[in-house]
Amino acid sequence: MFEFDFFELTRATVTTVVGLTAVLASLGVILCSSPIYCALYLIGHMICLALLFLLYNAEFIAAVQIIVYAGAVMILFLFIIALLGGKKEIQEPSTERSIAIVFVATMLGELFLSATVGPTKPVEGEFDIQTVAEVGGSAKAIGLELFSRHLVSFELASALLLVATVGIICLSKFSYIPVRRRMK
Amino acid sequence: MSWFGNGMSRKRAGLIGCGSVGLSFLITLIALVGFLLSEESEKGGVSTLYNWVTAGSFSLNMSILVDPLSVFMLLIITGVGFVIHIYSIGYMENDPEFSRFFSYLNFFIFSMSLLVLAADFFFLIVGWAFVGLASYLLIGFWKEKTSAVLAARKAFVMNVIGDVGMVIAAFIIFDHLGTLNFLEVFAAAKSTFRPNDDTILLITMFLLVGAFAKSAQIPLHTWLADAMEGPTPVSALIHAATMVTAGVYLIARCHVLYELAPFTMYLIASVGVVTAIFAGSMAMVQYDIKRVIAYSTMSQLGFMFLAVGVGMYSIAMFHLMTHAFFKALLFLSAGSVIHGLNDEQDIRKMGGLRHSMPVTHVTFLIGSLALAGFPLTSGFFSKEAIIINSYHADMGNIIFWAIAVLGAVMTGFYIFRVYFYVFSGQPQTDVHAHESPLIMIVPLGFLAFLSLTAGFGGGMIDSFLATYFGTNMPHPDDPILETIGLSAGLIGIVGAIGFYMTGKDGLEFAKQMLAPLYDLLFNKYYIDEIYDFLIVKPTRAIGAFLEKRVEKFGVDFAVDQVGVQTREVSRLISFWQSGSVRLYAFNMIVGVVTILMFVVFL
Amino acid sequence: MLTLIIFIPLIAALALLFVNKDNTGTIRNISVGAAGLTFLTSLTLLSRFDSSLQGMQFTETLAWVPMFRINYQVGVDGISLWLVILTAFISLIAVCFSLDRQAGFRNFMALLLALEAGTLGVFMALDMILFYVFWELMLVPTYFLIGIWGEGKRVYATTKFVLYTLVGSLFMLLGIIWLGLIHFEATHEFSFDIQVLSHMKIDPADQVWLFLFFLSAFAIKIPIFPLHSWLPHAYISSPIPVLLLLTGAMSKAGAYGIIRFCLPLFPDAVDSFGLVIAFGAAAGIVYGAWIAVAQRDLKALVAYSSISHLGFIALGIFALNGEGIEGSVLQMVNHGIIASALFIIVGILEKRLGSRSLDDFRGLGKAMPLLYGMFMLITLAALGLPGLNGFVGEFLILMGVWTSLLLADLSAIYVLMAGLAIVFASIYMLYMFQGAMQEKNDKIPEGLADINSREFVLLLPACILVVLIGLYPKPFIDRVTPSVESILTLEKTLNLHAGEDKGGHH
Amino acid sequence: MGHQFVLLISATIFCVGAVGFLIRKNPLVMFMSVELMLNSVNFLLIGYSSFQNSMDGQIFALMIMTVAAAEVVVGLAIILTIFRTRHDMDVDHINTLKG
Repeated sequence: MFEFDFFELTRATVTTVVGLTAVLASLGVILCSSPIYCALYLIGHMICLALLFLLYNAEFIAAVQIIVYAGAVMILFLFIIALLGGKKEIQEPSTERSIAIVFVATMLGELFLSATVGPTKPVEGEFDIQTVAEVGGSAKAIGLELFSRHLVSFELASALLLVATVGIICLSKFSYIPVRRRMK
Repeated sequence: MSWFGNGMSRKRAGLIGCGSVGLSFLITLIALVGFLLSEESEKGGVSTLYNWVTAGSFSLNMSILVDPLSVFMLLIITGVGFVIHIYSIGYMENDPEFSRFFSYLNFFIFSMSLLVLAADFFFLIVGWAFVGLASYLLIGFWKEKTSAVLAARKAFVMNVIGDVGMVIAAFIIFDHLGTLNFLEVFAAAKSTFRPNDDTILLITMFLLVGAFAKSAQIPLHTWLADAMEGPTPVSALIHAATMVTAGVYLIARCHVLYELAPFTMYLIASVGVVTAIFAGSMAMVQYDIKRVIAYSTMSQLGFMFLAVGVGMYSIAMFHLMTHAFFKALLFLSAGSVIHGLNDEQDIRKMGGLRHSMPVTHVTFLIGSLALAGFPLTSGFFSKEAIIINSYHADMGNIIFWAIAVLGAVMTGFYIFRVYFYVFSGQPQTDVHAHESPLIMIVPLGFLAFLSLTAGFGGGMIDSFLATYFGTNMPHPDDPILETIGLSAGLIGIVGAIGFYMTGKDGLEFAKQMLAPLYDLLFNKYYIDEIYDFLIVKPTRAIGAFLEKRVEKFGVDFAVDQVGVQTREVSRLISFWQSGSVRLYAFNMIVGVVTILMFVVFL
Repeated sequence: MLTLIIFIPLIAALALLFVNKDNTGTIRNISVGAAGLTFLTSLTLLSRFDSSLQGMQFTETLAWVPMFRINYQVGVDGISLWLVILTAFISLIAVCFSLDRQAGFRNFMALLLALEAGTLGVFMALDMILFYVFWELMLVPTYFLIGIWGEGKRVYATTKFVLYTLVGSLFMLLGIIWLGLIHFEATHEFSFDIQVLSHMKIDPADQVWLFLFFLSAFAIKIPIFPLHSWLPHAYISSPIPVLLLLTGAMSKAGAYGIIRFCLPLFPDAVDSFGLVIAFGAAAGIVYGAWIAVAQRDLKALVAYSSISHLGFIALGIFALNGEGIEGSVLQMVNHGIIASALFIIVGILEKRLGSRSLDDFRGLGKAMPLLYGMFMLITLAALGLPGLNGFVGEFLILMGVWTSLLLADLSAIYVLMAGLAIVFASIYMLYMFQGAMQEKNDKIPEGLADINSREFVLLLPACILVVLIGLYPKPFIDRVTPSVESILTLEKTLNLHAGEDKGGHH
Repeated sequence: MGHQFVLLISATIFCVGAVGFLIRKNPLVMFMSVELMLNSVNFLLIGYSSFQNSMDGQIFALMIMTVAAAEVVVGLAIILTIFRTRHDMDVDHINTLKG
């Protein structure tokens, strides 16, 4: 009737704790006035998410999350902050902000409400639980998927990265001619 | 004819001009003889030239109608026209645009012939407008004279009003009878309309607008006096002898219709008689010799309208003819005077011309006598017939008669006033008056002869036209009225003699006594000013108003506002396009919230 | 042959673009040659036209978008025949008139020819989509012609003109597609062929909307009061050659559209709206004339008088009987001739004296006797003197209105309004003519020359036609009659309220 | 842990990101907020990929990361350029696109 599974309990506890930490870290991102702290909180948030990914059987994605996000992207952020100087932001309450928060809160409420609906789609994956547990999130499985069924999108993504590279070179290389505002 | 022809030599132009008219006069004479010889039943033929247009149910043939009435009119037109053409050669000899003058004049003769020969209302209207055009061209012949240009425009616009009236009358006729041909219309009208029907009243009224405009009856009379800006032969031909009588012709031609509308007849007679004394009274105080004669023309036309109004068509035509002769004579004589005095028209500056211009003096005297209705001249017969019949005809009454007699008195007075001013007394200017050349004298003599003798042809004309009008001229026997009518003209003459022969003292006295009345008459009852104030000014003002206000701030503004408001709305909407990233994101979130609302709650 | 007529100017316009723009000789030759050739070809139409047939003649069909059964389909009947010839004629005159233009000569000519092609296409197209294409093709060159070579507030004028007409024509496009769909629902086949569609029964409720859609395009183009406000601006701003086409040919496209589309396609709607639209037309007649009375600028005067005369055309159409419509068609031709001649005269005067204001003219007749005569003739025709062409059209139109059954309630009022406008016409036309040509003027510029031989030749055909049509309109009318009758029959047989007494006179 | 946990966590993080984007003025922090939102979606995808026994969610998350990386790089370059020309970091002052 009641089966006590220590592993499951531990897993659930860890998941809950890590999830809540991620939420707290995200709150830290938006509530700190100094961008450098924001970036640090974001890194923490990323790491928490990587842990969650691990817990949901996505080892490869978790690794990518750490390397790409917490590593490369956040380093970039920190570089920029260092470059531009992390000035503190003065926050003063205003009507617009309250309206924005009200709307986002409404959205949150709606999302929660929709979350109570539960799964609407039956499980129809091709792996059973065991195989997913074994190979599901591994680099091998991802690689198989990526280079067989999703080859085109993969190539497109690489093209996107290439374009982005070219784009930033253009942005930083050529001098900027200010556009004068059209006179009304 | 020579539309652009300035290159043509004078002699040739005159020759062609006169020759063609003379030729048509001869043809008319032949037609007349043919008529007189032919049997009763053959009179009145329609000959179709070509099918002019067919559109929908409307079909029209270009055809001419030859019957006693049109031959009669044609006779006057070509006859008087021929004489005046010859006269013009002399009168216009110094004008640089001699041939243009003759081309216009011939165009007029053509139009007038078209008018009287037309076999249906459509071509009547065409001819009607053509003579209006010819009149316009000839009034404005001296195109560098501002007053002539203005007068021409006035005449044309007035005539267009008449044309529009006639066109509308033609529409009504076509709508109800399905044809515009005179003979068919008249045949159908008797069976279609009852007397004083609304429709027949409308038709006759609208036709009347045309007739009044052309014949310068109240209230469309103001153009005729101004029309004297044209060369004198033109005044004689168009504005005395022929064109202005077209209104009388029209009513006589459509007498079948008018007999169905007694009310209109009454109106015609009333307007005619009022115009007669109205114009006569104005004529008494004017100083421009041609204007006096012009007002006299209006007055005489009033008499003719009176005659047709009381149903005496052949008398009207008779008076039309005698009037054509003596009025043309008067105008030509006046023209001769003007010519002799180097274009002087003010009678106060004339005087004593009896000696320097003997022939003109005699012809003018004859014309004046005929106009005043001196016994045994042509005017006597026709005018007496009108006056007597204005009481004795079925539709006449004593008021018509009384006013007509008053008009006759005025006639005698004003024409002899002019006569005395011009020919008696002492010369008032240094200009050495000289008699006109032979080519002008001969036509004068011819017309003088006709003015004296034409009156005896009354009976003949009556019987000639009777086939068309269906009735004969009655000869009521009423010695008392006849005597009064007879004496009326004489009283006028005597009055004039009294005032103008016996020194100017009485005249000045009368002038001062009647100063307000005199001013009123001298300013032509201020009709021009009233029209200017009531019609011309408001029209222009409204036109300007429409342009400046309605167009700019109404229609145009409305359309522009569509554009402007669109831009305003865009500007309003462009608040959302503020360039602020945050606002864009916010909008997105609002959108998401809304969509989620639907998803979650619906 | 019709294809030839449309495409000669179009190809010439394209060819001009490949000519060096300083090579004025070649440009002249090409443009005059193309316009002349088009005109000659259109004249051969006249000689080969069989006036006893009711339907379309010289038809040519070519599949264009087979999926929707849109065809390249052209043909003419009695109504469009005259308009085609008129357009070709006026284009030739416009091209000849602009020969000594300096700035942008080549492009000007190319656009002018393109405009000609568009206008000709409008009058010939039998497929609605094709009609629409030509309709817009007509608009584009005008935009540039006025916008670039115009004068005064040219950009304002051209923008207004294009936007205004574009709004109308977009509604028309909507209507065309809707019509195609109605046909599709009925037969499961698309068709945009006018001849097919005009035999189709359309629900009266739909008819109202479709009618209004089409009318918005046509009424703006004519224009019917109060949709006219683009006209004065556009006319005053546009250069004279463009103005010739604008007034001579393009303004007729609207009236032509009403006859060709609105009458046979939407008989019920025409019955219910005719009275109102005719009122707009009649009001426009008086309104335009009245404003013209107050004008001092010659171009503005003729422009407003055009509003008045075009009102006559619209009024005649909605009389909905033979006299009225035939009068309208004739009046289209008349107005094309008269108004273009008047504008040429205005152009000549402006070229000579550098002004268009009546205040600056006086007594020119003395220096320019030849122009004096022609100007007078045209003026008289414009004010509707009987015996000249203007009168014939106006007479027939008013006769039609007076006897019209559709307008029976108000026809007398409409005719009286028109009569008032005719009186006004005589006033403003004489103001113009006399003000410019007569009276005394001591300040005539030295060396003011009369019209030269080329200008004379440009005006001469107009003068001849004015007299010819005025004296003997039968040949013109006779070719129109069968086509008008067929349209009227269609209008009547399709009318769902056929119970009403449509026959005899009351 | 079940579906609802994943949904709630990711919804919360997403909304936190949204609020951050709306209320912060520093473009860098706004970017970070965008990252938050992207990550929340990634988490959702991964979680459901596990529930559904399917690899598609993970692949999709990988793609999002790629896009996010590209976007961050370009975005930061733009911010850098703007700062170089305007010496001002407040997004409210950047309204060149105003119509």
